[in-house]
Amino acid sequence: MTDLNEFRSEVRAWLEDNCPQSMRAPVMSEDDVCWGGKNFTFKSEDQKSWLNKMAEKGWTVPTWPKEYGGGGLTREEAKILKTEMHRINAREPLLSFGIWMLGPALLKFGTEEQKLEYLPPISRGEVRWCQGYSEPNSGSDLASLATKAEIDGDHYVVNGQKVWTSYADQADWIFCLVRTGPQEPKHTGISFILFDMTSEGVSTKPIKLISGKSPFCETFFDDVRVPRSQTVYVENKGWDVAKYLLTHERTNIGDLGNMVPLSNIAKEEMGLDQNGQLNDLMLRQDIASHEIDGLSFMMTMQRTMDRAKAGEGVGAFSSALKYYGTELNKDRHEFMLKIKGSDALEWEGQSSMDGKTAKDWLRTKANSIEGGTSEVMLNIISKRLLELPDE
Amino acid sequence: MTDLNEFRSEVRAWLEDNCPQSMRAPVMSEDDVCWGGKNFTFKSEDQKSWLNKMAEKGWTVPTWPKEYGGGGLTREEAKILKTEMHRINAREPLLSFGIWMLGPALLKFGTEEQKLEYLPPISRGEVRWCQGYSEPNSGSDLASLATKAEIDGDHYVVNGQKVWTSYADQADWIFCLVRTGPQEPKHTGISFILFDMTSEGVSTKPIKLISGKSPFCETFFDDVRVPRSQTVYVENKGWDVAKYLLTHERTNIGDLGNMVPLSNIAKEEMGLDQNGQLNDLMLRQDIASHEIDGLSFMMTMQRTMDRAKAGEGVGAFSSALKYYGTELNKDRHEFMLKIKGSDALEWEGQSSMDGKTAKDWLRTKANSIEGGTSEVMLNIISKRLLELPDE
Amino acid sequence: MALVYNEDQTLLKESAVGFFKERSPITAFRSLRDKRDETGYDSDLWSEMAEMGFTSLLLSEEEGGTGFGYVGAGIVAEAMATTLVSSPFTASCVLATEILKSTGSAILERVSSGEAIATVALDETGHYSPESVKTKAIADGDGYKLSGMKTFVPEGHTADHIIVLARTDDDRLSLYTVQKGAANLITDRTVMADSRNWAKLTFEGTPATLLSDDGLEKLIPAIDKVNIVLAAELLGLTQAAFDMTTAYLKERKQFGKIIGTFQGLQHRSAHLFAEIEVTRSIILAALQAADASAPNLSMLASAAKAKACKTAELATNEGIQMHGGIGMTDEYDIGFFIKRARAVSNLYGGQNYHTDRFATLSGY
Amino acid sequence: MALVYNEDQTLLKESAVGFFKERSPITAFRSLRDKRDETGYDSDLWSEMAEMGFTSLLLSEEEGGTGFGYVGAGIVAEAMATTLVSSPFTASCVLATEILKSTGSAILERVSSGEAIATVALDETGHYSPESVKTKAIADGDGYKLSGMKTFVPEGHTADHIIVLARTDDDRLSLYTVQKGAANLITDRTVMADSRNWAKLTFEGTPATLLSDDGLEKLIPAIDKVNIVLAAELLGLTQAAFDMTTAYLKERKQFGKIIGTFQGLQHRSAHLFAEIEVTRSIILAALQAADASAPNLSMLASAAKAKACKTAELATNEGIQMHGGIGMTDEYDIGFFIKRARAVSNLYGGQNYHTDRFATLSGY
Repeated sequence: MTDLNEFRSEVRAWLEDNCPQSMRAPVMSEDDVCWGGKNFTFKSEDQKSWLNKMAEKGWTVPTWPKEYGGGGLTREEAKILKTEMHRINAREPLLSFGIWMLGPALLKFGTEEQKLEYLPPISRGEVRWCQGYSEPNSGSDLASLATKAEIDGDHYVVNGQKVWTSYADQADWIFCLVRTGPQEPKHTGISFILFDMTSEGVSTKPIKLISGKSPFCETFFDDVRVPRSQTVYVENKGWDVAKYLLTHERTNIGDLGNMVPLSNIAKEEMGLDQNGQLNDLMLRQDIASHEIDGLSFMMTMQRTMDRAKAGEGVGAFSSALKYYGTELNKDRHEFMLKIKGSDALEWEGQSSMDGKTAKDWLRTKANSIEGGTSEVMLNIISKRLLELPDE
Repeated sequence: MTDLNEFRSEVRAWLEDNCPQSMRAPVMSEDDVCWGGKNFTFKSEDQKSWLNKMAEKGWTVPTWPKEYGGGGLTREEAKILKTEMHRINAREPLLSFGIWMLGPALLKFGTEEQKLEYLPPISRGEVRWCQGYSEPNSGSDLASLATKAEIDGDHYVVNGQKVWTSYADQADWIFCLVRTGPQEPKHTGISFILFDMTSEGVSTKPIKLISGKSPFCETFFDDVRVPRSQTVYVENKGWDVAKYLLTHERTNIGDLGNMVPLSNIAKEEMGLDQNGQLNDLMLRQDIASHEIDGLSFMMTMQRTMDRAKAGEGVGAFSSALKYYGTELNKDRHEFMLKIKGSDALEWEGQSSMDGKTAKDWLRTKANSIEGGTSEVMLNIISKRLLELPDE
Repeated sequence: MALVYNEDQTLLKESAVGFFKERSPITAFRSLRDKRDETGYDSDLWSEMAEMGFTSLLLSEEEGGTGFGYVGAGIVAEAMATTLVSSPFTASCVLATEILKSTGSAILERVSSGEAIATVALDETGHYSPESVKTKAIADGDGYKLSGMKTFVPEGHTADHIIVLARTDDDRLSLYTVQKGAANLITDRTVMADSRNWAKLTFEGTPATLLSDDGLEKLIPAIDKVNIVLAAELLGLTQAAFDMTTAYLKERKQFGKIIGTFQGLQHRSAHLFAEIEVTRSIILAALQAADASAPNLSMLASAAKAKACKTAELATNEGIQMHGGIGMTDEYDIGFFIKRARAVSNLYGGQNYHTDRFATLSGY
Repeated sequence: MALVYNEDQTLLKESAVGFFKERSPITAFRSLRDKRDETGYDSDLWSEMAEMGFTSLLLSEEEGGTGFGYVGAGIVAEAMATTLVSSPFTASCVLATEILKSTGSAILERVSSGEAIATVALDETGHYSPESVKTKAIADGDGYKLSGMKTFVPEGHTADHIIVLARTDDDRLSLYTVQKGAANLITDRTVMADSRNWAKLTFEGTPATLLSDDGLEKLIPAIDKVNIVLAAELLGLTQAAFDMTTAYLKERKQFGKIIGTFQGLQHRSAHLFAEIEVTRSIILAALQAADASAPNLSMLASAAKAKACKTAELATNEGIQMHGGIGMTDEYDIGFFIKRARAVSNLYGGQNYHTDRFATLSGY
């Protein structure tokens, strides 16, 4: 405990010295986020130096081993770092699919060479990764994917199409599920491979969303040559890696993070009546009910982490978290619309920050689709946790 | 129009002369209902004379033809009779499964002899009928019924068991679905037969419900001999009759009737605050939302009748009415519980009329089970109205 | 009155549905949006609508209209919504027309012929609340001068005549008319999520004419009636989103099966079907009540609008979710429906506002 | 504190669950009901519960208790609910104990040893509202005389000591104790839907002793804490009803299939599972807050109770519906759960009461 207290003091002092003032403010728009990679333009010098200083300590990926660019911190230490960063509103120095997804996969399934080659550039924000999973005809039914990687000596030749590839047009490398084996049974015959997005035959096309934004692409592979050594884990066993990552992702997506309470926004926008109650009593009840659900969900995230610490596996329970958390978040944004009324629907112009409320609201509609739809989550709960029979 | 106005005056005058004062008050408990039949004991002389007077006019079944004991009224006339009865709070003189179910089936499918034999005693409340549909292993899946009627010359020999037979222990006769043909395909091979509950081999056993009441029985048939002439419609085609009746029943069950608005009860029980709003603002919102749904549903019943009058078939739409109406009614009783608080949970004693609120509430839980569960209704809507594909 | 369309109404429905499907399919709206059309509607289409008699539904034949009344207006609004037609119909030919009729204004004729467009400027914040209006009207010679700010004004930047709710010196609410391009009138077209036409209007001593000084007495019945037409518009959006989604369920395959075979989606669709049908009934009842100026009109209007908002929210949310990823793309039409539904819901009070009002009007 | 049970708590849970399953399965409750048992609980079982240390969970080991605190009380309440155990546990060993502790009453020892039973008489109408209490306390020599009426008093007809909230001459709220069988005390056992023990008490100048005169200051924190234990009881009912229903889904056949294969039921079950798990979390957090007398205890208590009521309502309604006809029969146990869940929900404020209170405590 004393060690941890000491650690806390060190962290606090280091942050005080090294976190630029401009990085001690909530992220206001997507532009404020640092994604790293060769195509990334830093928004400010502070953003750049903050990344570099944190990367030097290994604190962009605090729990990764030091030899792979991590901080080598224990869970407890990492939690302290997180708390201390929250305390001063410090921004995350770097977000990336490399950190959330590829990293954990490589740490569990990669060879020593792969770890040494790919992880440090992720931790330093030098290489940005994207994820090649979904295809036009395999959304929820991921395992039906059809992108082919045919063996040609010590290379694959990849042909096919992915969709919903987040920021594929910005990414340097891709981790990708491809079919190297037979179509049936669907789950075998899939491999998890890595390759450079600048390889010959790779092209991307942004997808415009209902929010007006284009965070996703369609990605096309036309005879792309990939060394077979860039396979993670065993050829034709990529589904094991993907499954592990999906579970991992669901636990993350469920996290609502540190959000401003809805009731605070409502109070600010609508004011209180003479009884000190929100000026729309119907909304008051709905918001209170929602906030109770939100608090219950936060406690569930906490409980899940505490159970994990106590050695209990999370497993399919992550599907319940993903389901509940994303549905809650959609509700939250419906309430935001009701709180702000017609102002919420502005799409352009300064007063609405170019339609932030409306666009954020529309964005949340994908929460319960991406990373496994709510329906798929309910199927998983039903089969794996409740053990209800298949037909 | 003038004829209808004249008819209205006649009805009003006749009711004024013939409806006993004690029959001009809302039904307070199940005991106040007249079910007729050989086992029925009239609660009062007024109840008896009211039945007899109405039966004499044929107004227990106003739209049935006069030769079968009906009033021979047109739809418009029947509506006027109903309105005029409502106006003075006149009770229904007679309720029965004979009126709701067997009657319509015989009118559509019966032979002239069957109509003349069975309908008049129903209209006069002399014979009480019960319905033998469900079996222990065929609840929602009615067509899987197993009660056998084997042919022995011009008789059937019936063996098997029914459940959820309403008031079987009070009924004189039963209309019953039995298997006279092959088990597969399930829907053929079923016949709709009529027989006397005093026949040798018939026995009943009441089922005690969670509300403490026993309106239903298990009914057992042990070598019961039934003349084959007591088959309605064609042997092995009883499913057509049953289907027709189920649709008919669903339209009826959906009817919420003339109920006291929930908000009136809430006002009376909870009072209004200084703003003239219900003393529980959360309940106020929920009740308002519920009453809007209720009003919308009432208008839908009205629209359905008007469509039927305009010659549009109701068909599978009755499943939507049954679904929505029963779910609404369950909600209504959950609100009743919330309005009355712990008082609502009393089970015995005068102040609660022996637990009327609680028992009525529990009774409603069966609304969405009997006559086709809500799930079966949703299946029907999905297949027949939306034409969503089967697997 | 029977809750079904009579023969004339059935014919109107058929002709409206056919007309808009032919003349203004969803692609027409998409194109208006993509070219960022300044007026936000197709004036040729508007002329044709006038020829069809859609601009004078609320006027009797003696008054030179087509005499279809509110049931007719509901039929047209619902049909327009189905293909996302963008036009000044509701603003000009329902709400403004009702007010101009009740005040006996001379503008009425040109508005009902479709030659001129009128609108009403009410809201000053994101929430409908006519009682809280702060815009000031000060007498100035024969006329008045207005100062204040209005937001969420439909067709506010294209309307020829703007009916403005403002407060007099002695704190009474009155209605005034302002002409397009009047002095000291600042018009900001607002681009909103639904890509239709809304404007913020700023009055800085704008000349205006008094239309009616009896406070909200003319306004509230007119708002009740337009809210029922908006409910019909929501119903059109709802039904179209539902039909589009049901069609998708019959076509999309996942896990080797048509997704419409999954009972989870079937039951949600069937529930939604039932909600849509009960919503349709209360709206028809309310439209008939509007034509009859029934005593319980306000209650029915609030019930219809509240129910229509709720069902539209459910239907459009389910629409996106059941479409999965493709529903999130701009290329696909379902997104237009969720956006327009929220805008229409917000106009003149949404679900909460009208549920609360329903309770108040019911005495609790 | 970590939101998991520590080793001692895990052991307590195992022993409680095992004990009640063995000693008091659902058949025991059914038999108490069927013979219309006058006390409504099994006094042998109660003695054994005392031996197990369940009656003194809230007392530290120094105070002669087992020191398991509120987390322990929640564990026992949840376990009892699973098999519908009927006992004075919550009334006597949670709420009354908390009040007796905070007032330093001498009765405490006999209550925590299970020898005496205490309860609290609060409600006077069907709705919890301590501020509105009308029962009068008039000084009378050394003591007081009470007059008024209390309803929905748990174990009110069997308790040895009744703690009564009443109003003094000068309109302050105070707590008094009344002994069983006191003069001018009329006790009516009320048979309620859940077949447990409730009573109406009428005081017609009943002698009483002052317990605490600081109004609601002692009472409200105690009510907050008991509400969290009631939430745990609701969770036990919810989980048991859910487990029973899930088991039924795996066994019942219709249309030639196990009904648990129908996706419509699967999705509803899965949703309910998620609701139950988040309910479990807020309750555990609130129980820990009760042990810590955390500053946000009231807010957490209201959140936990509101959420537990809502989830229990959903779970018991789904339980009946998914059982179909058989769920409606008295012979089947699922009906007991829906009845008891509503009674527990009503005690000391249900979902609406606590959602409202949560909002108020959160400053909106």
